[in-house]
Amino acid sequence: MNTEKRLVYMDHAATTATRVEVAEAMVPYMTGHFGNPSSLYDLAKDSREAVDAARVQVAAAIGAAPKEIYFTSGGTESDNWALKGVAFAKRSKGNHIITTAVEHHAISHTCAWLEKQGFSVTYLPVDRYGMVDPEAVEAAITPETILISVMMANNEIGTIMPIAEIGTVARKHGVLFHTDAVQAAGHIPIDVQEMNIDLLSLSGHKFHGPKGTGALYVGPGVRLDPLMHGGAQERGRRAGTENVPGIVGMGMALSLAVAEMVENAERVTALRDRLAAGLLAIPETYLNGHPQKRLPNNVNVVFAYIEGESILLLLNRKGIAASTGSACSSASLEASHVLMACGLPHDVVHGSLRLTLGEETTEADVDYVVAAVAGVVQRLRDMSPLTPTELRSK
Amino acid sequence: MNTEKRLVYMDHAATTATRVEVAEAMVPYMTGHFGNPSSLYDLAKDSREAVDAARVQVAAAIGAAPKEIYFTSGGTESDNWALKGVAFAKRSKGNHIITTAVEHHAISHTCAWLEKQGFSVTYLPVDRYGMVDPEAVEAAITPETILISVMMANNEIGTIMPIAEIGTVARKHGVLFHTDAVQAAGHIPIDVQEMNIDLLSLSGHKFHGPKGTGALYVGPGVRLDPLMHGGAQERGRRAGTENVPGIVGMGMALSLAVAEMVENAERVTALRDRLAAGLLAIPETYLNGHPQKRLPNNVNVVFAYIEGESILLLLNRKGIAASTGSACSSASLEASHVLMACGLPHDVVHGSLRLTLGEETTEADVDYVVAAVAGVVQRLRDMSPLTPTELRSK
Amino acid sequence: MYNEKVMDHFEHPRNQGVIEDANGTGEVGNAQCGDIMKIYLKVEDDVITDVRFQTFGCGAAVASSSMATEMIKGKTLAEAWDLSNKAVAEALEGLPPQKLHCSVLAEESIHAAINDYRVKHGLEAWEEKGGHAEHQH
Amino acid sequence: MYNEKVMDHFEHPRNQGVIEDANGTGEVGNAQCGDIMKIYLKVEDDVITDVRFQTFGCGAAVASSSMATEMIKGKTLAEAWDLSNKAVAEALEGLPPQKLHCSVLAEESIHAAINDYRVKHGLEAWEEKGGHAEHQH
Ligand SMILES: Cc1ncc(COP(=O)(O)O)c(C=O)c1O
Ligand SMILES: Cc1ncc(COP(=O)(O)O)c(C=O)c1O
Repeated sequence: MNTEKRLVYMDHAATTATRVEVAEAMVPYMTGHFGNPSSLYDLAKDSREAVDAARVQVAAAIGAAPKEIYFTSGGTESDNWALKGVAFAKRSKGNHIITTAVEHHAISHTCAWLEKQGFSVTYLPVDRYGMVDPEAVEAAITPETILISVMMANNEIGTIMPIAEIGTVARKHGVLFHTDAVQAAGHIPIDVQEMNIDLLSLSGHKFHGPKGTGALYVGPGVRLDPLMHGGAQERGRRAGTENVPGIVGMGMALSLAVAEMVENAERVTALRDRLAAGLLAIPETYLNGHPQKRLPNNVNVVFAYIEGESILLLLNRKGIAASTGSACSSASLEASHVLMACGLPHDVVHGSLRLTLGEETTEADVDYVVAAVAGVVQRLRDMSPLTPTELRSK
Repeated sequence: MNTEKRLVYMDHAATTATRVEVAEAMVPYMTGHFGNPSSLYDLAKDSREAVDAARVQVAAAIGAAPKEIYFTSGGTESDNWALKGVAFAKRSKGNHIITTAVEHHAISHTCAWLEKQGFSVTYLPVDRYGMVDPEAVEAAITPETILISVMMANNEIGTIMPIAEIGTVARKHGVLFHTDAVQAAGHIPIDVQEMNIDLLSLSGHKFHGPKGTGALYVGPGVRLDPLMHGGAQERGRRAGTENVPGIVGMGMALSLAVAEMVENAERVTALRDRLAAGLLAIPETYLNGHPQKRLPNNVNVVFAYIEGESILLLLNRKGIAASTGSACSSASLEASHVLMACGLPHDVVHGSLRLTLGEETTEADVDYVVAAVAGVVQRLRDMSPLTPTELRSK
Repeated sequence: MYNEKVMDHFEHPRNQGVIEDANGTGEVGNAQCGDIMKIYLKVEDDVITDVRFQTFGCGAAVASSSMATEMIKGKTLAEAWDLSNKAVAEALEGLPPQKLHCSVLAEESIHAAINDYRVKHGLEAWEEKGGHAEHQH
Repeated sequence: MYNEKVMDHFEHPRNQGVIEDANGTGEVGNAQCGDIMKIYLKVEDDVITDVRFQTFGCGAAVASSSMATEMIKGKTLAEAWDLSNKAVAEALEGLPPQKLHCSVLAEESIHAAINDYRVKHGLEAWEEKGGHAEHQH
């Protein structure tokens, strides 16, 4: 239990609260305009128009045309659909997929499953900042390559990938390019045209929209098998009765996030840098991810000699909600594959802490968190058999 | 536009309004208890407990254990997961699937896709009432058979399938048995144990729960590949950040529906029979589906000489929301495969009308609809070149 | 789904009914596909003085029949023959793509009725231009 | 995730620290797996008169160290040897399944410390019963 009054939510990369105005906009589509958009009667018209309007909002946020947006149940579905959809549709053309070693599990586990189905997957390495080299992408392309999937921004360390450069490479070789923009949307500018993106995944709850909503952008001429077979919804490409309230909420949340993006990013970047500086003042603390090319709201550090889950538990007592890449906090008991891919040694990888800020984060929050983390780290270092004497208290 | 004041919603099989108390119960999990259930901090605990409670509610509604319930994004996902999940997991054991000719497209189109992947599918015929014969199911089993999928109740004609008998057959032969209970749940009693069901699909918005929610029951010992690969949510079987508000709403709606089921079914059955009798008094009108073994809220009739879409459009003007199996009203321009499978001739299949009642339907609604339909049918018959003279006005 | 113009013609169909002493009739479509149109013409001195229709079909089919009959009333047979399905759809201010075939039916049923008149009157049937490849139902 | 008892021992660990003049110490685990436990024993007349631990690890690891040290304080070496990981987990009123290995570490680190004492004092090291197949980390 949190023994402080204060609650500082610094896990915006995990999920965000639905904006109150978004939730309010959704409710009428639950209880009132509840019609199935595919139906013929007037009640359905409200739903249909609401879905169309949300499609326009989502499309505008990424420089796409409305008809290129397909609503899904989340980032995971969008990722699964993009990969499996293209893989099965292009099977006769080739069986090779290129991705990176730092993708979200929604990509990497899907790739692993596709390998079991006979596809071959290249997991490109990254540098110490978690960055993939566009030249490495190009070098990995073979005549069998049907898809390149590289995330736009990393969910753990915030590193922003060279998406436009990879898009150019993909287009040059006529290979489809998918990007998982779940962490990027609403935080950094996205333009599917300029970046030569063929498929792009979004997840509503990462930008103060509703959970259980997502979208896949599918560019002109891209063929992919459905992941959800059934009714003719979403122009026959994604079956299932439309989640009208969710779609309405997602469209609204994304258009608000994009409208406020520049202003928010500036403010949050300043807080992020203040937070990072405060934490890096703790001895033997290192920044994970790229020092500049990172999401405005992401701080990820590693503290030598201590373990992340204990850090989180003690921070929770101080009302701070955060995240770690420690194996001990993951259901699989595996340490973050992202930090490992960045070359962090096994024996410090467990000591990571991710703090992801939000629009409501204040300078006072940041200072409170820095002080709290410093205390917690010292306390755990005092308890650890690994801590060198000079870092112990007294 | 509806030119009457009155609004009579008779399309409950398409979707239902979310109950007001359900929508109200969901909102706090959007804006307040918004934590990601997988996280460690206190905020996540509320979400986790809410999801657990909903799992208990859903399990109780179908005689399952909570750990056998997996939340999904809807009936379509549950159906796709059950079929593809078992097919890919059991590929080495066999490649044969048995289903019926009257399944929802979420099943039949998934089967068609699996055929493209090398599986072989038997689509069992049905009798004129849309009923499949359990002996035919048994006869179709081969050593290659890995799955039987038969819907519990048909979404168009309301026919209730002999699920317990098919369950017995499946168990006897050691073949997995899936049932699409999307239309049945909350309307007729379900017991996965007694009925020997291994997998069962649910969809939240069919029983006054939220759209974009569903569940798959997976019985003990059933292995299936995930459809959604990614994070370790839902005990590693269904990835994706949990739609906590949706899950809360679905659990609550289903437990309310089941609590009120007996009473509602009795009332609605009486209204259904009154409606059917009223409509069948119109000349050359025939009932589709089984006369007794049908959902309490389903009436489906066919009127000779006229077409369904025009019926719907005119009924809409009278404030009546209904549905048809006419090709003209479907995006694919194909007439209802269900009515065709029941042996309806091509030239009357377009004249079908489905009316599905709800808890709020009144006797006055029924009488209003009967009168309205009679008028509409006459008007369209007067317009049709097919109508015999004796059925024309004047 | 349908615009107001279509709905108006569907709900208040012009020229619906039968001409008992029609001197040209044409019927196209079939019940299996879900739409049949029958056109009755009263032709005097090569001019269509009256026209009626009966239609089995969806909203677009009824509206197309209604609009098409309005458009050929008072026209010469040659003028009526030249009425294209495109013109009917445009006069209706657009039809949903999957419903365009209904306007094709209207054109075809008028052609059938005109040729029925011509053949009955010892004239040669006019030939379809064959440009209806888009007719799919 | 953790019950209150576990959280109490995690937040207020008993016996945390070092015994400068320990006559038995044991360390198990490794940083790669994310947990290391080190036990310091002060043994007098075959009785554990003082015990301390240092732990690098998660909440369950710290709580298990705390509880296990509480449970062996004042006990004879033979009694302490018989402390099973199951007993530690039970005393904590349960650990999440994926965290049971932490209680195994506690048992093993105590065994290591006891054998360190025994070997240093010219006694034979006791043998593990080999029943820790479940230890997976
Ligand atoms: C980069 C990335 N991709 C995909 C996902 C999956 O999104 P969701 O959990 O909404 O399905 C997430 C979030 O968990 C993510 O951060
Ligand atoms: C029998 C049946 N199965 C599956 C579905 C699909 O459910 P959903 O549209 O909620 O995904 C429906 C409803 O459309 C249905 O009636």
